[in-house]
Parts: sequence; C-alpha cells; structure tokens
Amino acid sequence: MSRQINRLKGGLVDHGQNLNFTFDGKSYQGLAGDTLASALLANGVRLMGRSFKYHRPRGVLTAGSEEPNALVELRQGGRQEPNTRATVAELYEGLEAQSQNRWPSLQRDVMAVNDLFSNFLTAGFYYKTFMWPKAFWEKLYEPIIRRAAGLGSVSGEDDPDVYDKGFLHCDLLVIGAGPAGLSAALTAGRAGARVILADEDFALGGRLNSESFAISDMAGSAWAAQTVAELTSMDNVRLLPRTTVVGAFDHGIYGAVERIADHKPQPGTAEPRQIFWRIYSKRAVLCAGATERPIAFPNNDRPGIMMAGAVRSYANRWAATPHERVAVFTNNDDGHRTATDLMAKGVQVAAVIDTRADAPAIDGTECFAGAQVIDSKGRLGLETVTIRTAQGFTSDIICGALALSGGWNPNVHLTCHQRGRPQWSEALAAFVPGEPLPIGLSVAGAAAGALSTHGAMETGAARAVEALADLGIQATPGDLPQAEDAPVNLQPFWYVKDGKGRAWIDQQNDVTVKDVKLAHQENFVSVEHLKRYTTLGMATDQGKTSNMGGLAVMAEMTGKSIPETGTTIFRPPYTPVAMGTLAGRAVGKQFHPTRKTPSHKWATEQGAVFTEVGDWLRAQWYPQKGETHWRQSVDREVLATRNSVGVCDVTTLGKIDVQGADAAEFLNKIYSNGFAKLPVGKVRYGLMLREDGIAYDDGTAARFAEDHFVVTTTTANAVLVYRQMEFARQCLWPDLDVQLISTTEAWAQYAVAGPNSRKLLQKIVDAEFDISNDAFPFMACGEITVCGGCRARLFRISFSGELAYEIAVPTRYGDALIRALMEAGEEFDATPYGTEALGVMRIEKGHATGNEINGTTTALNLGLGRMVSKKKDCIGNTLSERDGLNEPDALRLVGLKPVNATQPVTAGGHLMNKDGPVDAAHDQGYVTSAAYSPNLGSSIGLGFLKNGADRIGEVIRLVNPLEGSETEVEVVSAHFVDPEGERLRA
Amino acid sequence: MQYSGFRIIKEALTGHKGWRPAWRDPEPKSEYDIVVVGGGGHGLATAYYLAKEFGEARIAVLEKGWIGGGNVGRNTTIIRSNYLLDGNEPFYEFSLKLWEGLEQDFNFNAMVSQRGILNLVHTDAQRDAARRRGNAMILNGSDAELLDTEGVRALYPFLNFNNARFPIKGGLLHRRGGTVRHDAVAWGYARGADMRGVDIIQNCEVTGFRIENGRVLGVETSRGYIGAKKVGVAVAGSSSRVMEKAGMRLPIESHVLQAFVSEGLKPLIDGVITYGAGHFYCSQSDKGGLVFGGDIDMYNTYAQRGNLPVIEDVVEGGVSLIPALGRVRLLRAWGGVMDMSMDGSPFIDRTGIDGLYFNGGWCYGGFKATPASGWCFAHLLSTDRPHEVATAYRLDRFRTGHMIDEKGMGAQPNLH
Amino acid sequence: MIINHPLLGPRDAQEFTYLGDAAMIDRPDWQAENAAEAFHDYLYLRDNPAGEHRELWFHEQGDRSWLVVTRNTLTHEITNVELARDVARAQGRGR
Amino acid sequence: MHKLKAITALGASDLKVSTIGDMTLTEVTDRALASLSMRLGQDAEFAKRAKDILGIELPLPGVAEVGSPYSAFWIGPDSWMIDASYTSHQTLAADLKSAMQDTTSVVEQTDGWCRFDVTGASACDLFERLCNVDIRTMQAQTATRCAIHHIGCYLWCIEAGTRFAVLGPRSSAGSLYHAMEEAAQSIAAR
Repeated sequence: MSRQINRLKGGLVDHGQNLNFTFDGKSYQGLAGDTLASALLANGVRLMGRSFKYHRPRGVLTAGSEEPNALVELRQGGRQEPNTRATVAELYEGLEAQSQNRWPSLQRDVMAVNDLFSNFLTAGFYYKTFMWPKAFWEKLYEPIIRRAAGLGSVSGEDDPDVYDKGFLHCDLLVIGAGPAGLSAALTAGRAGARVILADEDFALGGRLNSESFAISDMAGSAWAAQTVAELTSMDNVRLLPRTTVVGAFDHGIYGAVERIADHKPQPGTAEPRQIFWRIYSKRAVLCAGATERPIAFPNNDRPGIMMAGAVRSYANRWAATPHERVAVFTNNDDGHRTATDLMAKGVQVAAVIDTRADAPAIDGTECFAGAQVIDSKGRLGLETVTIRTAQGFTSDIICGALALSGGWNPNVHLTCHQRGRPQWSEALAAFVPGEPLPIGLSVAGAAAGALSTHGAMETGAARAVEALADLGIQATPGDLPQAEDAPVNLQPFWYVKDGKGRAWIDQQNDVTVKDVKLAHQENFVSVEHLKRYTTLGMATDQGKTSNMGGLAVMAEMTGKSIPETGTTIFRPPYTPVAMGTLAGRAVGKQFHPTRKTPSHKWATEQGAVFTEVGDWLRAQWYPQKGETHWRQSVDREVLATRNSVGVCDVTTLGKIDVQGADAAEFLNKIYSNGFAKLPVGKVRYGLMLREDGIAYDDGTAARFAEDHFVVTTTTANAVLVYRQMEFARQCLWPDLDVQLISTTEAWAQYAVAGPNSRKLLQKIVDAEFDISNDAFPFMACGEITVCGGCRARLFRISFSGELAYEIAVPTRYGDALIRALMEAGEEFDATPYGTEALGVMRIEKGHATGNEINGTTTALNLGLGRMVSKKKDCIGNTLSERDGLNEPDALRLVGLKPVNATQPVTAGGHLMNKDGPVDAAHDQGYVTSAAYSPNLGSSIGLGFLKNGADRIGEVIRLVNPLEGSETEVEVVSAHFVDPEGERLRA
Repeated sequence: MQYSGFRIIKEALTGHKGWRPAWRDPEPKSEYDIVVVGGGGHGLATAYYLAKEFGEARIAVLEKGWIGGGNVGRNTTIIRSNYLLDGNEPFYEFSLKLWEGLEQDFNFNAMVSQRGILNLVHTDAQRDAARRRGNAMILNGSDAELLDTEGVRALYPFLNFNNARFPIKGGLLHRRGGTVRHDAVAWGYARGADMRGVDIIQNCEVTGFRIENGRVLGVETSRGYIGAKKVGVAVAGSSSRVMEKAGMRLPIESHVLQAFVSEGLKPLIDGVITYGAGHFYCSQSDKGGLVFGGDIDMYNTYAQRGNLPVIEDVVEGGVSLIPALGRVRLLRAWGGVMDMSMDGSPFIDRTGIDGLYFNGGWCYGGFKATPASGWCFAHLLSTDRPHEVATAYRLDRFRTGHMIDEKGMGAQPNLH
Repeated sequence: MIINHPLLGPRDAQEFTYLGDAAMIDRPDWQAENAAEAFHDYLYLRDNPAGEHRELWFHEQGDRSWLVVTRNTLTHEITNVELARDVARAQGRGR
Repeated sequence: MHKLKAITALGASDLKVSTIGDMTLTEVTDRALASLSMRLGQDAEFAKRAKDILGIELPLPGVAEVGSPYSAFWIGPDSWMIDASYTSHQTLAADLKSAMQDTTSVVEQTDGWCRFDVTGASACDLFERLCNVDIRTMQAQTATRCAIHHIGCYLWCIEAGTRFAVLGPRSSAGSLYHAMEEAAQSIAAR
C-alpha cells in the first residue's frame, strides 16, 4: 500500500474517510471527495496513460472532462468502461482501474518503439504508403495498424446495467453551476420561475471550489454551498448535479445525462446507472465556464506537465499536488495565482516562467519575465525543464511538475450545435459565442468571456432577468456579493518557436507543431483539411485543449489572423455519452413493444410456436405430440382445414371503421375498383394503389349500412393505409362527409375455414341468425350474436379458397371464443392453424400478399388489371397508365410447379428460359413465394414472369446460384386449388 | 511526385522538406472546355477520369468551400455492390471494381478495405428477399453468401442471440463490400486530377449559368465569369439550389442523414453489420472508432445537423443488436444533406439545356458510387452518350414510368 | 423540434409523421387535357427550397390532424402552423 | 347473459394490481368506451343532441368532462371519447347512435383499449420517466395523447399530481404495463 505522499491539508475532501482502490492491480488509498486522478496524484502517481500513436508516457493534464491523457478502463467484465477520464471518475471504495493502450505494462510499453520512428510516422504518412504489393494492405499492414490503434477495450459481454430516459420541462435551464450559473439560478428561482440547474460535477460551484479567493466575507466554496442550500429549498428549482447537458437541439430541447450510480461500485437493485433527460426549456442560459489552454514547447507532454488551473484545483479542492516541487509557465496572471496558491499550501514553487517581458514579480519564488520553457526531461515523469531567459541564457530548473497557462477559451460548444460560429475576441485572444445562437439560448460568465468571478455573477443574473422578461416573468438581480474582478492580463503566446524536439498540440492523437506545418506545406490549410489530415482535435476530448493551438500555428503559416484562418465548430455531444443511456429501456426484448392477439393465452397453452409479424406475435404452427418437424404440423393443419375445418386468428389485419353520408364515394376514391354500388350486407375485395399507380394494399370492405363500412387492411400496412385515408379525407376531399377511426384492437377476429366451417359456426351462432348458403351467401356480412347473446360480426370471405367465414367478437371475449369454437368443433376435428398453413393455402389459391404486393408491382403485374377503373377518379389510376408500367412483356403473376415433384421451389430464386445463358441480361423474373403443398404433393410457388400470362405450360428454369441450386419448373395458373372457386361458394 | 514508402524514408531523412502541395490553388482561367461544378467526391472523380481516361484537357472543378467538404467528408465510409434491381446493380458492381484498383490507380492510400458487409435477416420473408437480392447480385457478377444463424454467430458471437426481440435468422454476406477512408478519396482524386492539369478552384461558388438559345456558355461565380463548352453539375446536397439557377425543378428533396462515431476502441467489429429489424448499421475504423448510422431525420432540411429522436432510435437499435455497446461512448454526431430522389436512385443525365449535364440524387448511397459516378459522368460529358451501366439514371424516368425503386416505397423521398 | 399545434399547443415533432411539400394538397384534375403531365409534376417535381417551406405533418400519435407547417429548412424555425383541412378548403378543394 | 367469459388485457381472469414504493398500478376493466365523430355540417344539431343525451358539454381539446353516467374527453377535431360504466357496454354505442342519429358517427371502443390507473405521491416522477408530458402542471380532468415506450396512449389526469389513468392499445397491454412497472421500480429504488 503506497502512502499519500502528495496529499496536502484542507480542501473539500474528507480527510477522515479513506477509500481503497487499485490502479493496474496496485492498491492505493484516497479520500472521499477525490477523483481517481486526484487520488493518484496524492499517492505520487504521475504516469497514468500512453498516447495514441507514439505511446508516449502521459500523466494527467487537466482536472475536468476535457482531459486528453489520463484515460483508464474502469471496472471489469460487462461493466468494463474504456477511455474513462480519471479526472471525472469519482473515487469509491473498491474502485478498480486499468491503464490502457499499452503492453505489457504502463511503465514498459513495447509499442513505445513507435516513438523512435516518429520521424517516419508524420501526419498522414499512411496515405502515402502501404500500397504495394496490393494484397498486403488488408493482409498485413491494416491488421497491424488496427491492433495498434484504438484506446481502451470493451469486454464484449452484455452490459448488465439498466438505463432510464425521462422528460423535463422548465422556464429556464441553467447549464453549469459555477458563479454565473448559481447567480442565474438564484435570480430566476427567487422570481418564482421553474428552473433546472445542471452541472457535470458532483460538487456544484464550478471554479469557486478550486480558487482560493473569497466572496464577500466567506470562501468561494462556502458561498457556493450556501447558495446551493437556498436553491435546494425552493420547490420551483430542480438541481441536477452529476448531469452533463450534452446537446442543444431545435426549439429549446436539450439532451442531458444524469449519472445516478457511477460513483458507486454498481447500481442498487432496480436502480438505473444513468438517466438520459430530454429537457424542454422555454429559455436557457449557458454558464459552462472556460477551458484553460496550454502552451506548446518541445517535449511538453511529460507526466507532471499540467494546466495551471488544474494544479490549483488539485491543491485547493482536492488537497493534492502533482509533486512537492512545481514550476509555472504562463503568459498571463493566472500562472501567478497558481504559484501563490501552491506556496500557501506549502508546496515549493521552483520558479515562474512568464513569457511577458513586463511580468510582475512574485513573493516567495523567482519570476523569469520574458522567458520561455524550451525543453523538458524525465522518462516517465518530469524531472527538469530547460528555460531560456529574456537575456537568452538557458538553464535547467529541477521540478516534478510544470503548471501551464496560455489563457482561457470560453466553452462555446453548445452555441455551435446549431451551426452557430464563434467570434474572435482580441481582448481575450479567444473565441466567444457568435451569432446565430440557438433560439432561446443566451450565454453568461466565462463561457461568454466574462472571466472574473464578479463578471460571471453579474452576467449570470443579467441573462436570467432578460430570459424571464421574455416569458413575462418579473425578476430582479439581487445585490451581488463582493467578488474578485481582476482584468484579463494576457499576452497571446501559443508555442515556443525555436527549440529542438517535438512540441505537442493534440496530446492524445500525438499531433505536433511539425505536423501542422507539414499539413500547410501539403496545402491542407483549411481548418477542416487540417483536422482531417492530421487528426488534430479528433480524439476523445474533441480538441478542447488542442484546437486553438493548431489554429494558431496554421494562422502563422498562412500569414493570416486566427479568425481569418477559421474557427472550429463543435458538434454534440459536449462530452461522450454511453450508448446504453441513449438506448434507455428500449433494448433486448423491450426493443419494440410486443402486440399479442386475443388467442395468445390459449395458443400458448396449445404449445404454439410464435413468429414476429411487425410488432405482433402470431402463432406460426401448433405442433402436436409425435411431430418432429414443423412441416408435419403445417401439412396436418392444411389438410385438416381443406378436408374439414380449421381456425386461425386473423385479428392482426387492420380494421378501419368508415362512416358518413359520403363513405361510399370516399371508398371509391381510395380503392381502384368501385364501391358505390356495393349493397348493404355485402363485402367486396378492394385494391388500393399509390398515387404513382403501384399496388399499395389489398383488403375487403364490408358494408353494414348505407353510411357505414368496415375496411380491412393487411397486417403490415394497417398504419400506412389509415394515414393515407386520413390524408385523402383531410387534404384532398375535405368536404366529403366521412369519419374514420381504427378499430383493429377492438375486435378479436377468427377465420373459420373448410367444408365443415358452416356446420361448426351454426353451433355457436345464435339460432335467430340464419347463416345457410342462401341466407348468407359468399361475400355476405352481418351483425349477429353468438354463444347466447354476445355481439359479433360475421363475414363470409375466404383467403384459403375453402368455404370460409371470419367471425369477430369484442376483444375481451376472443379467448373465450376460440375455446368455444374448438369445443364446438371437436366433432369435426376442428384444427387451429397458424401463419404457415395460412401461407400455404393462400399460395395454393394464388392470393397475393406482401411478397407479391412489394411496392414495385402494378395491378397488371398481379393479374388484377381489370380492377383499375378508368371511369372514375381514384388514387393512382392516372399514373398507372404510364408506358413503363404497361409494357407488352410486363411481369405477370404465375404459378410454378417443379417438373420433378421431389424438387423444391425456392422463394427468391430467379427465372430463366429453359435454355440459354444464366445471367442478369437473360433474367425472366423471380419467385415471390413458395411452399410445400400437401394437397398437390409437391412444392409450389408464385412468381413474376415476363409476359407470364401467355407462357402457361412452358417449362423454365428456377436458378438459385446463391445456394447452388437449379430446378426445372412448369409455368401454371396461380390458382392451384379449385380454380373455379366452387368450394368457397358451397 | 510519386508517393511510396521509399519516398517517406527519403523525406524523413531530409527533414520532410520535399513534400509538395497535394493539389495547387490556381487562379481560375477565363474559359475551360469542361467545368465541373462541385468539388466533392463525385466532381473530383469526374475531373480525374475526364483527364485520365477520356483524354480531356482544360478542365476545372469549382468548389464553393473546401474540397471534400460535402458528403464525401461526412459519411459512414461503406462501399458495396449489393443492389437488387437491374438498373442499379451493374453500376455499383462497376464502382466496386474501380474501388478495388483505385489506390494504385491514383497513388494514394485510401485504405480500401473489403472487410465484408453482413445484412442480417430476422424473418422468413426477409430471408426470401435476401435470397432474391443475393441471386441478383451474383447474376450481375457480384458476390453474395446466405448465412444461417450459426453462420452469423461464427462471425459475430457478441450479437444478441439470446434475448432478442427480433431473433437473428441469418444474413446476406457480401464479402467484397467494405470500408474506405472517406476523406482520402477526395484528396486522392484531387491530387490525381491536379497532377493531370485539372484546375481545382476552392472558395469559388457558382452563382448562375449563362445560357443563350438553349445552350450553356459558362458559369457566373463568386470569382467572376468562367466560360465553358460543357458544364457538369455534381453538387449533391445542393442540387435543387444550383439547378434552379438554370431554371430546372428536380425530382429531389434535401434531407439530413446523421452519422455517429464512438470513442476509439481496440478491435471489436471486423466488418460492416446492418441490422434488419431496426435502423442501425456499424463498422469500426482503422483508428478504432465505431462508425454507425441509421435512418434520415425525415423532414426536408439543408442544415447539416439532426435531432434527438433519430439519435435515440439509432442507438436503441445498436444496443439491442450488440448489448456490449451499452458501455461504449458516442463521441460525435454529425449530419450530411442528402439528395433524396423520388425512387431512391440517382441521375446521370443530360438536361434540357445543351452542354449542361446533371449528376445527383444519390440519396445516402453516394459515397460507394464515387468512382463509377465520376467515370460515367466523365463518359457522358466527353462522349455525350450515357455509359452502359448508367443508362437507367435518366431524369425523365418518372414521366415514362421507369422508376428504379429498390425499397418499393414510391414517390416519397424520405422513405428511400 | 416542437410543432405548435393549432388545437393542442406545442407538441414534440416526434409525435408526427412527415409527408413533405404542402403542394401535395393540390392534386390535379384527372380529366384535364394534360392530366398525365400534371400528375407527373404534382407527384415528382419539388421546389425543395433552402428557406421557408410549407409542408405536411400528420399527428399520428396525437389527434390525427394533418397540419401544414411553415418551417425554414436552413434554421428549422417554424413560423406558422395550420390545419391542413382548412388550407385545403381555402385552396378550393371540396368533394 | 352470454356464455363467453372475458379475460383482461393482460390475459388473466382477475385484475392486476401492484404497489411499488408509494405508487399503486391498477388495471381497470369496468369502463365502456365509444367514440363520437360529428358528421359534416351538423354542428348545431350535434351539440344539442350531445348535451341532451350526455348531460355534459363536450369538452375542448385537451380537456376531459366528467359526469354521470357519461364522461368525455376530446380525441380529435370534432371527435370525442365517451366513457361510461361497463354495465352499459352491450348497448352503449347503440344507445348513443340512436340518440345522435345522423349527426354523428359512433364507434364502439370498449375493447380497443386497456387502462391502467396510477395513484401515489410519486406519480409525477413516474410519468416523467415514461412520457413527454409536462406532468407537474397537468390539471385535473385534462387528457392528452402521448407515447409511452413507443406505444400511443391517452393520459388522463384525474387528480393533479397523484392520480392518472393511462389508456393504451389493448394488444400492447403487456409491454405498456411492463414499462410502467419498470419505471416505478426505478423510482422506488431511489
């Protein structure tokens, strides 16, 4: 167990509560309130990772979510999480972390050999080689590159945690709980507005928790705590700590990730790991603060070289220092602040190296004005830095850490999510939010370039007042407490020009100043070309610490100003989001809702095998004892139906109730065939076209009254057909008196098919209803009662080609009805059949379904050309007359029978002439559906064949090169069974 | 300058002083034989093949921003030849064959990687459709294999086989499909064209066409008038806006397709997987990021950004198919504006105006088509005749009823 | 996105299904001389403007109203929402 | 009374009730539903007859009007859902039709929907995780369409903040209930 040798006094950690954790298997202790990074630093650990390309040893650079270097694999197994930033990973008892992208160990990584060849691995080198011999790219080079690339790894096991989603609504969303966010929330909260205050940190307060200066008479962190307490007491304010607002979307909708259980070993029972909130805000204020930027100099990437503000955070908030001896390299006053705070904490400050010639002196350590750091040494951690003084002398300074400050970049990210472009501020030498901002969003505090504490509080309150005024809510900014209001005192300085060795700009992706210069040399000068060619800013930090540096170097190369050179715009998410969170509960079995038919319970008892039909679960077949292959069950169901009677749940067919004085005229326009003259008490088959003349859907319409029809659609198209009918009703013929409503769910409907179907139904249909062939002929429909008074609808329609009916009762009785039918049917060996047998019988009968009505076929193709009336206006009939849809050799639906009855007909096979070449140029059509017909004793199929109607009797080839089969088939009528339709009229 | 490993070594040892611009930034001349409008993948490829294969000279490519900044720079890098219809498959097979020799052809490593594309099937009907497609592919000279569940499991054991709402019943595997480093395609064509004398002119927006007596004479641009004997427009994403300047209405709507990349990971997904029961497809880049996407946002837009419903829909599909992704972080989302055509298929055709040619309507299939699109457009521009694999891509096909509707969705662009 | 439904107030666009250009309301006369040409232009040709766009949305998971939404295709800003039925009548559609 | 025995939308013979944390989820089956859609141009006569038979004003969009024996909520332009006690289900649609005559299209809806009521102090937290409705400002006796777990539902606020009814398509009852149950457990786990 190592000691916390770099642990300081004070801070916001609990010195009384030790937490045990391991890093690369070694045990350490940290304190409650630590992050993994602060705990490792306190334990004297500076080396935390390896870079992407050169595998350079790396330590922590920052103290926040912008961290590019200190990435670890957290947890084990299905919970293993690659690329976790140690800087935001809250320490918990038993935390296990592994370093990544190294082998065999972090200290000794053989891939570090890349560093020796870095001169050959410059920006984009891979675009210029690995091309010979051709085959070697995929066989040799690429596999090596892929193995070397990537960062952390996932286990490949299922993630065991659950995630929630939710929806929040508010008047004002405040993004970030630093001084600006807190005063914005306070102002709005006191005014009674509905406020949501979200911050990615687990401790609200932002920089107030990291800086040493006071607000009025108390410590900044104390003021933050006091303000949070007041906000917590307000019912109209909702605080969301550990919540990152990751994206700004249209019309005031924001995405936010709340981490519920990431600070625990694992979530509690039924507890979600994270929640993805969609926040609907009337107004929002972005108070996301700013990100400090480094200064590039040769070998500026050694563990121990960190941002100055981060060093302050670790010292003041986490009571940890990267080393007992620290130097500072700065171009502005912030570096001095770090030196002062460190000394106050008893940390030795070796020197302050300030690029400004007029840099102020500082008590307690030497300040080298006009000096630069030109090199550093130390293999796995910083040992010395080499500086060049204003006078040009160079000397080495011994230090284990170097605090860098190149100024601050406002966090404008969310202002760019709707393609807004930041504007350049000369005063700050940084980009500030630019127009157009997302509608309803304003920006305050450091994010808006107000970098002082006072400025943050002032602008935060002001933006809140303005936003609420828009909403008609009167708010007044309270008196602002006394707070630091130092001006920005900075002299832009991006990188040390002369000096040997590489100077890193993007540390994770190993992009150096040289790489940017090479990109310029090769004319990749536009910012987007620069990024894509060098991968600058493409790492997990999305360039938060590197984009500006790259831009500055490129600006110098092109001799343009930075704003002329370009801006980089940021895309969502602000920080990377676990995909589990975005998926929420809609995963696994819950990916889609499951729709169950009224007979589901009964079918389950029968041991039915179910299949997915859209979101529906339907019985596919009902295996019986002794049946070892599904074909046995299906053949039995088909034969039993054709020979006696079978029952099938057809509830899934769409049912649309159509009423109104103009209902018939409306259907006339929807269907290609006529409905005006359909008598009451009759059903008619109808074909719907799309406006482009292609067949859309088919079904039946039953007329229950002059002004009342019930339309059925296919299962797959129920929603689409209803939508199209509403479009026709509201947008095309708004003055037709017709009302539509879907009743698919309200009725349980069963097909009762087979020669004994009438006998069976007569046993349950109440006596007063005569369903004899004369009283209730083919295509009749009526409202009846069954089983002693239960309201039902009866349709005499047939999909199987047999004497058949469809009977419907209110859904809650569907279970009872199937049981009643089976009981009444015992004497006829009534057999339930599933979708497979249904399919076999419709193929035997030549009925088209989705396989044939596939969105590219016409009524002509389907052999239903006669159903397209030319005498009336209906959707699709005009464009159905285009030449391309009426060519002489157009595809026609035909039946297909193997010449050798033992051979299969394969759906998806293509049709070729009996002789001649087999290729696309000679393609004659394709097989849409196939099945084994127990009635014909062979496999049969339906298919589309060029000019098929005139080729009945011809023998052609069914080719299936995909599976290496070829079958001779005879072209036959699609009506394999009872072509005259005598059975269904029986 | 020829790129090679030796060249890299030589440059490394001499301070990389010898690398020259990948392409020049010339001033526009007053006139060219052929002006290609649009410095995206298709435009650059067109110029490249015009110069290399059709012996054309005096060619310019006009780009309003920076080259490769359109969809060639913002796609999911997939190449494939797995189309169903005769109007399409020969074209995409031609394209795939060009991909297979592209890097040696233009001396730029675009990392063409035929890792295989697997389209999963989840129902018997989907399997029948996959069989019809696979056969069409083979009959057109492409490759396809039909896998059963076990065949899929052998390739990708981490897919959801045990707890799936829509079980995996197999898949159609297209081994020659794969991925390409998308930006490199634009740069490779640009460099190759530039070496053959093509003027690539960035930051040069076409503001109008000069048309007299039904013939195009040149283009007005933000950098002045440029005369041209022939003008080829390849500006997918802006097609309607540009062709409107020539007085044309197109059978095209603009929609946004979002795409996503995860943080870098050690190798997990070797090839390309497309989910047959949800809107999700995924591959892994050589750099380690999972590159994935799904459906378009559904509404007309010219904004290169999308909204949450589609982001969530895509990720729901992804985690449902690959439960291990729950722990993977989505790093970046972006959007590209698509020319969504009325039947989901593209156009490479003359227009009603002599000398003005149009290439567009690629929906979200444009990237994989880049080489063939460039070649066929070059063929049309140079010979005034359509290339044999692109004869179906006519602008008047809706008038005559010869739609090429792979998905069978009809005249609603956002459904293709 | 949020669509301000004329009857229901602000609703998330996710509740709606998108069809496209509101010109789909102007279905040609099937008996006109140039019916074939008119239907071709009606169904297949689009203005596809970069800017203000009048378009049809169906409140599928809502009240089943078809709406005509005026939305900017560059900024997504919505400036007007009407019931499609009213628009259709105003444009002379009837029976 | 006929011989067919009803089962619940969840496929059982008795009602599902579960108490999770401070929330109670109850399956409700003792209501009958029918939709009224006004015929074209019948406004005056329609309103008059509706008032007479229902004894309540037909509510505005988003509003539910509670009365006895009939309650109603708005479901679309010129369309309302009428809610009555289940004892009337055999005749509800017919009774309404005979009263409304040709002013109205009436459709029986009783079995098109399953209904789950939620009561409890955390009800708002629950719906915050389920649907995009500003649940904390939802007034008593208002109703709105919403999507829960991709399922289109009606959400009816009976007592602001503490009592709600969810009407969902009957075939998806299992998925809907599962989603509500999981969310409730997640809330209770806090």
